[in-house]
Amino acid sequence: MDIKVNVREAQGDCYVVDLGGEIDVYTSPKVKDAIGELIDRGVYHLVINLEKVRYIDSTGLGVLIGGLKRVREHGGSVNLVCTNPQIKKIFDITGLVKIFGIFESEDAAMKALV
Amino acid sequence: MDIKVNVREAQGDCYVVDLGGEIDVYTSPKVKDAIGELIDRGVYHLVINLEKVRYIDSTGLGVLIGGLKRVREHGGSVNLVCTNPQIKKIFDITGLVKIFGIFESEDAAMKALV
Amino acid sequence: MNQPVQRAEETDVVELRVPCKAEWVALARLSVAAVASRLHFSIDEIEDIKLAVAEACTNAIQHAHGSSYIEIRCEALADGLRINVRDYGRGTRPESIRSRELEDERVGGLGVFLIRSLMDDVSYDVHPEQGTQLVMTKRLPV
Amino acid sequence: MNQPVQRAEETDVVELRVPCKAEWVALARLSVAAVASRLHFSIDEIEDIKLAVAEACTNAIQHAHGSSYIEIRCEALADGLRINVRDYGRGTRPESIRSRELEDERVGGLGVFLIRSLMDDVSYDVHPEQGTQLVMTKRLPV
Ligand SMILES: Nc1ncnc2c1ncn2[C@@H]1O[C@H](COP(=O)(O)OP(=O)(O)O)[C@@H](O)[C@H]1O
Ligand SMILES: Nc1ncnc2c1ncn2[C@@H]1O[C@H](COP(=O)(O)OP(=O)(O)O)[C@@H](O)[C@H]1O
Repeated sequence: MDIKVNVREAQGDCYVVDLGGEIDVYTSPKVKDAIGELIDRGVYHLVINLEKVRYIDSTGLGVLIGGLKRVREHGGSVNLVCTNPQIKKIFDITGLVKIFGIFESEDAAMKALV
Repeated sequence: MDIKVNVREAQGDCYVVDLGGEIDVYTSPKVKDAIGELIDRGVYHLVINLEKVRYIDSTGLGVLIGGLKRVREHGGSVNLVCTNPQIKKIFDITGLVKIFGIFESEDAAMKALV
Repeated sequence: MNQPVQRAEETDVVELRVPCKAEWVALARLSVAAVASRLHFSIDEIEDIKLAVAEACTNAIQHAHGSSYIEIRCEALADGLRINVRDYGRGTRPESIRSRELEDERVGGLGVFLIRSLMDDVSYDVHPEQGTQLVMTKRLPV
Repeated sequence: MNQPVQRAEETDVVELRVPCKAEWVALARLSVAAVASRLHFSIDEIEDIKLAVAEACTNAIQHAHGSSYIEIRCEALADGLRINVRDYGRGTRPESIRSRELEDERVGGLGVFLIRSLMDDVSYDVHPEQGTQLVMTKRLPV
């Protein structure tokens, strides 16, 4: 399964989810579980780092949108780190740039969060 | 066409053919032409560098064997540079290790030639 | 895929049949990307094609209940690549297949929108009992 | 590839049909490698499988005169991968298909030898008028 998911604590009550590989209908449940678990634990401020993601499709986008909706209910937020132009393009054409904070670096995503 | 062929002159009357990419039924004619041209010009001492070759099949092997046969008619020889274990394995199981000089470095292949 | 295509004008056709299961979408994506690369599409265009094919397969997996296979047919055109994705599932009503409104922040509903955005001609042929057929074309830049 | 395979015991089957032309062998290789990778073969085993499939396709292209297509069927077994490569060319006499003697320094004649060396079970089914069918299996290490 060509997906890597790693969750790590950063400053404050903020967590970073590192994703890598390909996020599709087969692999996205693993991403969904990792994000869901964090939220269940009461983590509502998330940075999701997509720098190592080579591919994402609508099931992956759906998982990110689902996560965002859940944290928003608790006044939380999700910021994305995304540098791959093809993946940025997908956030562009789907209009998701307007609902996610999308940043060039983890630092920037983190600063914008808190 | 995922093949790279580059011919360069080395010391003496010896030439190096650098191959890269995948050598198969589609790409091997280009390799055959390059080697054939050299031999037509009277070059009978060849080093063929396979270090950048990711894949070779029987059509590629056939081109190498064909080249060897032609230069041998003129007292020439072909030495190969090959470091990729999968490709070495193919020379092993086909017994071609016995008819080609196969070397770990271009230097070694060159020295053995002259 | 059911009858060999052998025409006078020789267009190259590649056909792939994979199980209608999530774990085979990556294969479909990769194979179609290799076809597109063979036809000299750019890396960006290949990514568009991969995504469109993946969305089509994902819909077959998620909505075409009862389909065992997904069939993907790639036809090399003089000016592009025509891709046919079909399943043999229950199908849907034609009016269900539409791009969502972007304002609508739903979790789903992006697949058809992406397919229509990334490909040049897109048409669906929906048979409630015989499954869904999607034909989409990506043109090579002139 | 002509009739959908739907059996009680659900083995995953992937089928690919490519034009019987040299430029499509790379696609066949890549797709079968992706299937093998999905089935958790090692990198070395995947290289063996790629080469065997390429040799089979190359033979169809070079010897199966009159075949428009090559069909490749990959069947996931509990303990490996069974691959069926068939063409619809003129075929040959069964006795022509044999591994060469290694002492014999000919330019050709390595394809069948490599297939037999790299795969675990190899059998040819040759019909002079209906083409050639090769079935080969690679077993997963126990
Ligand atoms: N192959 C298919 N079989 C049946 N229904 C389909 C198929 N493809 C698309 N649809 C229908 O089109 C709708 C829109 O698809 P899409 O935009 O991908 O969003 P989603 O899959 O998230 O609902 C689906 O909800 C489904 O009703
Ligand atoms: N698909 C095929 N159709 C017809 N003949 C075939 C086919 N595959 C193999 N053969 C026969 O088997 C022989 C041995 O093949 P191979 O070992 O690959 O060597 P080569 O192709 O260099 O002759 C071929 O020369 C050919 O006569």
